[in-house]
Amino acid sequence: MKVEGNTSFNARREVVWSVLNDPAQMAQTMPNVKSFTVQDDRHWSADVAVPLGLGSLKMSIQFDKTDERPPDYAMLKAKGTGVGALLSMETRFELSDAGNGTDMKWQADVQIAGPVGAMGQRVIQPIVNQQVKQVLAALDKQVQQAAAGA
Amino acid sequence: MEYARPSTIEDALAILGSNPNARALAGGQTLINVMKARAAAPDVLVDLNGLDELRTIGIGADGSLELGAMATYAAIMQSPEVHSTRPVIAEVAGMIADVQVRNRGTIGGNVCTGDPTNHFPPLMVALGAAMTVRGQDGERRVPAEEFFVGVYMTQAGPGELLTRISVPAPDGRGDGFAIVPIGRDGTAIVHAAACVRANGTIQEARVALGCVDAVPIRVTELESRLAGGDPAESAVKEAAKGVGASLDPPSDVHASGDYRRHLAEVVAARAVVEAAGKARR
Amino acid sequence: MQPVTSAFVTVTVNGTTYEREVDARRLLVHFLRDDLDLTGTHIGCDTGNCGACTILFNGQNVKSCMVLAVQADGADITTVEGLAGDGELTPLQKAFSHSHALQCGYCTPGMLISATALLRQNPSPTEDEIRKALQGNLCRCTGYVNIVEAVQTAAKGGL
Amino acid sequence: MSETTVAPTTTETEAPQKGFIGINVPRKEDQRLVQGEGLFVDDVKRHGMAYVHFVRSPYAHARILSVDVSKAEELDGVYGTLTGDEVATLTDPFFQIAPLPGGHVKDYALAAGKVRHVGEPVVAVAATTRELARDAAELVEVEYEALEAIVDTERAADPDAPQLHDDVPNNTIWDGHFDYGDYDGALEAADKVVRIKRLHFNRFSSTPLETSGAVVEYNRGTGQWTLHCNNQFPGFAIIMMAPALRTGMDKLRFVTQDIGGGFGNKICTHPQLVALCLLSRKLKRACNWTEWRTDQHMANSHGNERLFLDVEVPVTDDGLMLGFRARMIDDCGAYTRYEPLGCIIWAQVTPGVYRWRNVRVEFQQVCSNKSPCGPNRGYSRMQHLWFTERIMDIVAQELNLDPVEVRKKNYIRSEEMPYETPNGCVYDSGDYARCLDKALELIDYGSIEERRREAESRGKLLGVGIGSTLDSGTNNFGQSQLVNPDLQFSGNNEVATVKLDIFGEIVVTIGTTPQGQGHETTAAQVVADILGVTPDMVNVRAGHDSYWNSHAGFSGTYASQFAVTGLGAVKGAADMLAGEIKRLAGGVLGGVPPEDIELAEGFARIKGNPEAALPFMACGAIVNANNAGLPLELRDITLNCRYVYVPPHQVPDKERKFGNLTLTYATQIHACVIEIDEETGAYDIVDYGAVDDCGIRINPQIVEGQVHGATAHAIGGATHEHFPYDEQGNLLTPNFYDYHVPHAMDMPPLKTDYLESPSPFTPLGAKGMGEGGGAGLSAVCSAIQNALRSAGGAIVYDSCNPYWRVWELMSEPAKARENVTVEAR
Repeated sequence: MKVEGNTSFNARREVVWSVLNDPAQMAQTMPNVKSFTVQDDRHWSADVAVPLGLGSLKMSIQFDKTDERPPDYAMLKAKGTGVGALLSMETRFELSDAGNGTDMKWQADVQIAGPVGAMGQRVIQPIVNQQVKQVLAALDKQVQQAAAGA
Repeated sequence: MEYARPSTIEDALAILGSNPNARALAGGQTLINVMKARAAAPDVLVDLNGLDELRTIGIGADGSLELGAMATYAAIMQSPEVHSTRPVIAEVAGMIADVQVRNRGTIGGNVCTGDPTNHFPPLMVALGAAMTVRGQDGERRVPAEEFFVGVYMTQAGPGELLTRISVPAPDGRGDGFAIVPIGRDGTAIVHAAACVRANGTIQEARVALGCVDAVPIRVTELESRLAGGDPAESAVKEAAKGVGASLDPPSDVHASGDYRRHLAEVVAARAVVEAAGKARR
Repeated sequence: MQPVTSAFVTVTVNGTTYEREVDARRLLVHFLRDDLDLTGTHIGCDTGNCGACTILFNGQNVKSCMVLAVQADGADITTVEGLAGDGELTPLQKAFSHSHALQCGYCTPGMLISATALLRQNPSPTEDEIRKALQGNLCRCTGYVNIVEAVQTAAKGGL
Repeated sequence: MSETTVAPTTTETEAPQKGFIGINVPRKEDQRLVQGEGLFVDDVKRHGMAYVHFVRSPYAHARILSVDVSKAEELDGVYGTLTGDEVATLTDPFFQIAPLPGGHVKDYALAAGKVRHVGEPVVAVAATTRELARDAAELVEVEYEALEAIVDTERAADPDAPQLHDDVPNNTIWDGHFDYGDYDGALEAADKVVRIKRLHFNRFSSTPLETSGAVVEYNRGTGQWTLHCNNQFPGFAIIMMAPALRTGMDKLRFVTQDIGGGFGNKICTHPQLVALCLLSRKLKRACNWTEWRTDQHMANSHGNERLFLDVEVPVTDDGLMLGFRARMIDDCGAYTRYEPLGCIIWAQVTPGVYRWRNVRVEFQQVCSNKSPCGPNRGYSRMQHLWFTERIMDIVAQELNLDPVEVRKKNYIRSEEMPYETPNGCVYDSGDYARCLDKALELIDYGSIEERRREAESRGKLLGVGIGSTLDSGTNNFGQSQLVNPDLQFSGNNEVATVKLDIFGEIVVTIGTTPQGQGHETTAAQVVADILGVTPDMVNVRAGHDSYWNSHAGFSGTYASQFAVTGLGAVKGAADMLAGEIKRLAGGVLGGVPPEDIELAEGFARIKGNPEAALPFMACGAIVNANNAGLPLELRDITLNCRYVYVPPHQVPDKERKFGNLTLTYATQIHACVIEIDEETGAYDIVDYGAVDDCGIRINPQIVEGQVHGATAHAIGGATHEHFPYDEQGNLLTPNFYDYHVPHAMDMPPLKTDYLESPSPFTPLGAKGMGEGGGAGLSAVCSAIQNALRSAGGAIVYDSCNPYWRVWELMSEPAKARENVTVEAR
């Protein structure tokens, strides 16, 4: 499933870039991170619990940055495994200046398989949309904090 | 997995509060299936079936319909209180799944599951219901519109329980519900609920759509176009035009996003026409 | 009451009272089939849709795959094995055979229980009421034609 | 090989007098089934039995890098595991029906090296309980390297598409050319040519309510496995399994009793059965496997998906269609378990019910990263017959021909029976036009236009549709040689034994594996009439057990043949027994010739002298327990008669792909009326008529039950039942949440009628039946197209039409119409 969109940040491109490429800051944007390990600046992993009303979905996710052109383009691959679900995601974003702020054009290709996928085909898209919204909101918060600190 | 069947709400809340991965078990008609698939694995299951106080259906002092969260669909279908106040709730309960599920499934479970195809979330939003959520620190009332947070997520958070749903007295308003299901009375593809006050013209309308987003969507644009307008079918259909364009519904095996946009307009209009027809002049 | 991982339950099934210790996560249908050896109650899906596991639970028809065995503590249950008393088939059972309302027979136990529940509540249902009452019981053999006819026959006083 | 096929010899054996044959005898099976006392596979229990759960692939296509079962095996209560590597060591790949290169497919009980569809079993885990086995399965660690998946049928054969199997280039399992009559001449003679770019037959399955399963025990002393299972074609399973397990056929004892529906979907369970054989031997205990519904949807047999491309139909001005040309691509999923037999089975009904003499087909079968296909009620013919009926309706619409008249014009006529089709099949009997008239009567066709106007006033578009099937039964397995000339299969057979025991008990065994077809009852009816008793007095053993030795190579219950092969065997054995009883009684009663003995009311008596009678009990006792006084010439009598029915088949002509491929061709003509909501595309079937002609009906009620059930499958398949996949190969309808099968409210009331055109080629004049549902699929598609005539005239191009598709046809009719062109000559 592909989701994409445009998001604007009220911060300079370098600030946004630095947040997006800092695993520790990115960890703040993810749902219920239980643990987070940075292998190097292109590889990190996280244990998360995606909250669902019926229970939360525990997953170990490995992130690999596969391509980047600082300070405006990067591509990330994520592979998650958990009981009942298998996640794979490919995300790209492209930053451009927009006045004093920054525009981010993003797209993600998300695949969910396993029993969770089987149970919830009809709700996966809304769930993904919702998680994306939350990640973007958290990202905006991180960017604001970074901009304030800068 | 552990299991507890508390006999008081306090005990239930205490257990729910003691483990973040504890879940309330109401009718179990969704949760147990999800557990079978191992798509969810709660550590503790807190069975609410021992809490008879949550099963009551009554009329409040202000004429509101007070539905205990553990009222089953079957009980709602047979309740004189429901029939005398908001009969649409009984009608909709009768469309859910099948007899066996209606014998065990509860209205609280239906709204707390928050599956986008569930019937009650849009209905409760359209009727302007209020949800009483209780935690160990006390209880609060959440308007239905704010209650639904996401797929399978509501304002009743970990450690909390939805205890009661209060539906305002009809006060002359009429209610309607329209659905396009898969087959007859099957899973919803799109549904809509409406609550209309009309007196020759539509004075006030509340309309909510289901299956077009993670949560029920109240279509305020349509509501304002309807206000003051003609309740005739053609006029309502005209007003419903454009509702689809404002939505971003999911695509799945049962419908494309575009088809849902189209159906949303059709069922919204049908629900409004039905509601207007039932409004007391 | 503190949470437990297993519990003793006392359940009356078809008039016999059983006491058993069950895991908290055990489904009632597995308890009936595997612990009590009442294999007449069948399983046809994992999602609560098919109704093959339908039983009477305190007089109401429910799907035993969506009830935990621990929840049945104190319950009075009737399964298909308990319908015919003393070998005499019920009017519904006779009508099912007479109208050829079963082929492979896999849905039949659940179907009979739902039909039994219907006729107790509504002794002379219309065809639409019968179909609505059996909506939760899938049959892949009969197209429901003869099942509806059998319920009508039983309602009209049987054979 | 002769130039034309000769029709099978007309059967002239003495027809049993009609006593119980032809009446609605209540089913023997019902007594146990209505009381929950049937014995289905998951009801079988053994001491210390292990419960098996399969770890399945979450990927549609991936290389298996590593499998680690150590954590699973450490879990308390786990008996052990079985991995793909073990399977690849202990067994050989299953025998392949396809010639090379399709025959290069290597198919094992568990994935070895690679997974090729989501849900493919990778590891088997056995534990003390079902839930523990699942717990342990979650601890199995499998590392995969994901590969690109191919799910699109049309793209599968592209040279750049990912390849599933080594040495199977272009994912092409089989391709072949079928050319009958003079297609070029027909094109020349046509006044108009109708062309249809693309028609698509959807993947779906009859999804029997009981999933697959088995309890397998291994006897270490004898090396024999006993498989209590619900496999519906043990003959086939054993042929597949014994070589794979490197054992003899007799080491696999198949036992079935009650089976909760099969519909073909329970033919290809041999991979799981092999895994259970290995596990039960390894763990030294009985192993139970009961498939989960979700697994059944993801990894059990699906019905074949088929594309019909570049269809061309030459038509004369008076509406006579001269044949057709098409390119067909059949998608069999990840493995060839029964395939590529589907590449020939359709040819049993090449022109459908029509007099089309000129046919040219390019047929190709591809594999893809989806669940393997297998027989599904109406196997391979349903797809093809749907195609013929789509041709009929589309041509009728484009040329403005009356859908009833044009059918009658093109139908094969009753006076032409037996009718040889262009590819040498011999339709035995039937009257299609009369069946159509009866079907139209059932739906009150005369009032359709009036009802159409009335529906319009309610915002509904009313449509009427017609469909047909030929339920071809009693396979000639020689057709397998048309896909692979090296195969050594032909003909067919079935076995029955009938014996008279010491106390006069009549016991019948059959090689079949019934799943609700009432074999115990109909067999008893046939035997009762021959032996002059009542069906109550005939004990037909329930189910199948290879220990009974009442089976043959093709034994099983599949492909519409019981009334011919099963009952043919029963009749043969009963006739033999009747002969023995008559000889015995004649001898005992003082040297009366057997032809002067009649069997009635449980006695063998001298005709015209009912006082001179020997009760069956005496017959049984004399032969079995008191035979010292028998004269020598009667001592060959055993009263235990085994008969193998072998239908009169011939080996087809491999060069020309020509010959009679089945013995009987039962007819179904269905008609239905639907109403489409013009605002939403949602629709209801409001009237339905089904007419069946399967020759002599042994038990009309059972026949009618089959008609109902097959129709329900057709309606499900035409409306909501489908197995769509996303681009990554995830099945989107993996259980009954999203896979909507018709429930009691969805099904319209079905009206039925019948015709009895006896088959001249079968022992009882009966024809196999039960798979005629395809008529309903066509009828629903036909009705939808008919309803849409006033809404832009879209053509229905897909076999499955959920509401969203109907809405698309309504809102963009031009898009669907682009699919069709008419060329005037």
